[in-house]
Amino acid sequence: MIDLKNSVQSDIKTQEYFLNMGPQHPATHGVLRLILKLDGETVVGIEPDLGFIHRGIEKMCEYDTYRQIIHLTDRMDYLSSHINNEAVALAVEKALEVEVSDRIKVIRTMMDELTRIASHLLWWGVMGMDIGALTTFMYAFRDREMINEIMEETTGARLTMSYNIPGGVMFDLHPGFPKRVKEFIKHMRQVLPEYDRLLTGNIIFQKRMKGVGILKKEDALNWGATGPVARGSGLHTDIRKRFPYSAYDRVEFEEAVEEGGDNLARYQVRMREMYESLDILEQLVDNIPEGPYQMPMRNLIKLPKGEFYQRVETARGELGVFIVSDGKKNPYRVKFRSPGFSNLNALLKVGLGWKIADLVAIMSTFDFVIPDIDR
Amino acid sequence: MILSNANIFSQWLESTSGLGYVLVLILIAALYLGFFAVAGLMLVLMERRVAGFFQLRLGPNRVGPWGLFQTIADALKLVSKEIFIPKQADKFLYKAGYYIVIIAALIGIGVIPFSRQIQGFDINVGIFFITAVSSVGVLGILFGAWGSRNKYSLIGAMRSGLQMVSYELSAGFAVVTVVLMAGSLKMTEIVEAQQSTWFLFKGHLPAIIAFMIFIIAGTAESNRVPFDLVEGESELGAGFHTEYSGMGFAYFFLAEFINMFIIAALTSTLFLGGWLAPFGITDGLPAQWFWGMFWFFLKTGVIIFLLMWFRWTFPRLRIDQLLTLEWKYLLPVGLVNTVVMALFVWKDWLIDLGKIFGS
Amino acid sequence: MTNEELINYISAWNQDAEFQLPATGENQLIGILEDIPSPFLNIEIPASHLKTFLQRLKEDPELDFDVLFNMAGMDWGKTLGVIYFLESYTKKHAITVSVQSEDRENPLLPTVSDLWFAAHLHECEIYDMFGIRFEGHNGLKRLFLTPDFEGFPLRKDYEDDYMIIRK
Amino acid sequence: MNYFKKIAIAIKTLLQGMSVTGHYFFPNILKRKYVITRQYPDEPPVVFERFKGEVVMWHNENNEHRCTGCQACEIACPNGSIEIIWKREPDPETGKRKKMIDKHIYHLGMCTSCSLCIQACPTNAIMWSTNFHAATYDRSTLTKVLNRPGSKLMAGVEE
Repeated sequence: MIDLKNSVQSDIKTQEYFLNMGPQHPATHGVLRLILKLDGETVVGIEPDLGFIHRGIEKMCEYDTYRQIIHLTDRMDYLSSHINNEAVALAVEKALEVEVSDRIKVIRTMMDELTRIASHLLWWGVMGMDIGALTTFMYAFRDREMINEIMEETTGARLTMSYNIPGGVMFDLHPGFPKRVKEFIKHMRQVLPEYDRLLTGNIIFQKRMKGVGILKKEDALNWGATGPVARGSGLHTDIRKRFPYSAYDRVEFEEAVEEGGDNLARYQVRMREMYESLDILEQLVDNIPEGPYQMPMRNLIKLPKGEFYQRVETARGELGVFIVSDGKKNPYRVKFRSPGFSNLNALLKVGLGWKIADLVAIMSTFDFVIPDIDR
Repeated sequence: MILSNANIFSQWLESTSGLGYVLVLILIAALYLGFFAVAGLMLVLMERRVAGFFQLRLGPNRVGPWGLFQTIADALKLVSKEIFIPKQADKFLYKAGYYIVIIAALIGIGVIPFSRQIQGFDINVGIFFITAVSSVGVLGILFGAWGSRNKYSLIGAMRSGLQMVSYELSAGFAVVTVVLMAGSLKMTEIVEAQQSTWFLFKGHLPAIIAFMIFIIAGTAESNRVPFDLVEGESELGAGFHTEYSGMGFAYFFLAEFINMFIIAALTSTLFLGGWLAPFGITDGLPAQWFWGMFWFFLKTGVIIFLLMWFRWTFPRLRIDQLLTLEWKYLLPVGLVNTVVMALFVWKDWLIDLGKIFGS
Repeated sequence: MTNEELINYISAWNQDAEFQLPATGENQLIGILEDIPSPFLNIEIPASHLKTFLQRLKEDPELDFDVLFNMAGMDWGKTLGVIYFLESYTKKHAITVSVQSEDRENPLLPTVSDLWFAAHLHECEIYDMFGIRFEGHNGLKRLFLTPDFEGFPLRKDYEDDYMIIRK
Repeated sequence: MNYFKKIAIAIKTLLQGMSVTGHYFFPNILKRKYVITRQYPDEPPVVFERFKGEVVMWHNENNEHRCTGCQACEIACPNGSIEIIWKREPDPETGKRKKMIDKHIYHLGMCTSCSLCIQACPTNAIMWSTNFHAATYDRSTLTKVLNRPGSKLMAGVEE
């Protein structure tokens, strides 16, 4: 039998070429630049070029006091800014061995979950846009707006809230907070099935997602993936379960884990996480304990000599704050282990062998926020 | 036949001779050009408003009443913009690109009968002519993309080529299904054959399948979501027209919308009875040319709205899925469907309301 | 494993041939740093034995450190260093391994990106910010900064009069 | 048969998606029922009382403020957006020369709205205003002097 495929291919001379994806590209969601090596439309090499919005936050932290670090972390992963704030606040509290009141813990947890839903909503909208369904974006933003208003009412800002301070939160909850949250939960429970009908069930969407961008379990461990990306590969990496912080030890929720490892699994993990977050909110909204919203703390915080590490689960994965203190008012070294940076690492391998359109979808399910990568 | 004499353009032409004949030709051409611009702009506006309502927005509503002049303002802005050509571009191909696209779209409009009296030219291979001309447009896309020396453009154009070659087939088979019923390729005769029953209902099952295939293939041919891989803004930036600015871009944009109009107009002509009123409800009224156009544009508008509905709901296919859909689903179904239709026509299993109600 | 078990398990390796020191010097290569308060068990190892040690940490079935979840470059004043944060997904224990380079002028460490691919970008970042080169790294480059950027910003002696404002 | 089943499922899911968008479209085009657009200049935006617009200094009707010039806010600010220029002038009542603010300069362009200055202020002299019209054609207008000209310290704040 004639080997048709090879006989044809040997006659055609093909050449690999490079394509600059970004920094100005709609699918890179900011200023991520990937230099793609393409064979036709198939990606055979990915080389990242970062630093377009690198602000040197880690260096800036070395010149700031511990209170002043927090507002910088807002600007890392701006979609989970509250969780980033909390990571630093928790690290400082742990170092000083301050136990915060239950009220603070519950407030932080609720804000975390609202932030997580907001982030996942934005991701859902943009994910739809990345694969061509433009309407999802507006629907997601309609619902995200409700969270933004809850945030604005209590913290005074919609995105970069700087709500946490070491030893508590900046302001007390607004009296209208529980009511708005209840309204939001009710609304979300109505629209989430609608999202499924609009996008998840769609045959084109299923075809685009299923079996695309497979990240195997052991690879996810080795390549440094965390968060929904790792959970989509069947790993139980949720920091909220593994090392509970704030009020996560007193709420019941299920860790969303899918075994598929493909785009659809990562998508399902995030969709399920939204339901779980709603559950957590529902458990907490009715019993916010009374208590102080700020613990007494010295104005100028000095950490004892040593190394401190705090892990939290942001909407994109594990955020680690590593503080080395030499006993002065400024940290000696701060390292942020940002989820996006490690997930990008995994993308470099996952993206190989798929078409450009698939790479866009894979990047979408990895959910990058570029300031988080660049820091 | 009497029908050809009904065309007011040909009546006008016959009444003149010599230089006047040429002048009238130019006038008719100018009329079509004007229609082209207005229809294009209004379609863009419609798209934006419809998209707005789908997306819980209002769409443009500030310029003029209900935002009617928004796209005109946009067009004025685009005219006043600088046209810059990339340094490395092949200037001839770069410019030829949009002319070819727009001319192909314009010629296509020429044979579409807006009403019994209004049609640019009624040739006896009308439907065949449109199918032929509309595939010339892809040449413009290829020229423009190759000429602008951009890898994104080139990828887009190559996808466009693939898409066009594949979906022409399905569209062709859907057209053949209708032609079997009509027994003619002439546009006016196709419409007149639907006098008693529209082909969508006359051919019942095979006609409905043909209708669906034609809509899908038509969406693909006009490069709209879910088949907008040519532009694929989240993948390729703007695809084949990445490097175009000002009016160059506007031509591509307008041509895209005119192509959509042509697809919708063809659908309404082939399946929904073109200018014919449903059950002849406006047949006795004066100004038949107006009522013809009214019904025609109403039907076309509904189809256009359907296409917009697709666009604002569905995600985009991938290139290999696009080809799978065509070669594994649409084409076999279309082929079988044509044979079935031939059988139906031969055995006369069609539904003819005229015969049933015995008029 | 708990931290005590880890200490006992790992310090036993000091007796092994690969970690035995030449006659002079300190008594053992694998140092357990217990004086610095840290959430993890902190281990110090000289750069010459880093690769062997980490490989053993990863491949030992009892330890099974299969996740490198963080890497932090450090400027210790006289020397530059890297801290590896290791974790075992199955055994649920974590550890940090710190290593110091010989000098500031030409710091060179072996790469671990072949053991954990997670280190790939982290090592690029550390090279970018601290100037520590990693031997055997596939594609080491200035990740955030331009290739012709002078200096390594996260070093303590980096000076930039325009960008750094001291309060 | 599987072939046709696949087609049927595909069409069903597509129609499902269209029903969702259609469900929003038709009420929208008739009654603007689900339209969420706020037509900004015509409809005023919802401004929450805690909205962090810009830092202002509170003045009472006698043009008195509560700022003692202790510079706590200046130290607390992470970006140096607050500068306090102070002077020593004789107190009109006691005649002693004492420290008071000359200018409380605030750079809105550098402010990250972190609220640390307001937390740090011992006398609650500065606070957030809900002004969101921060856009300007000239960057220099973002540098503001918070204490009004001729204002002085309110009596009894320093105790």
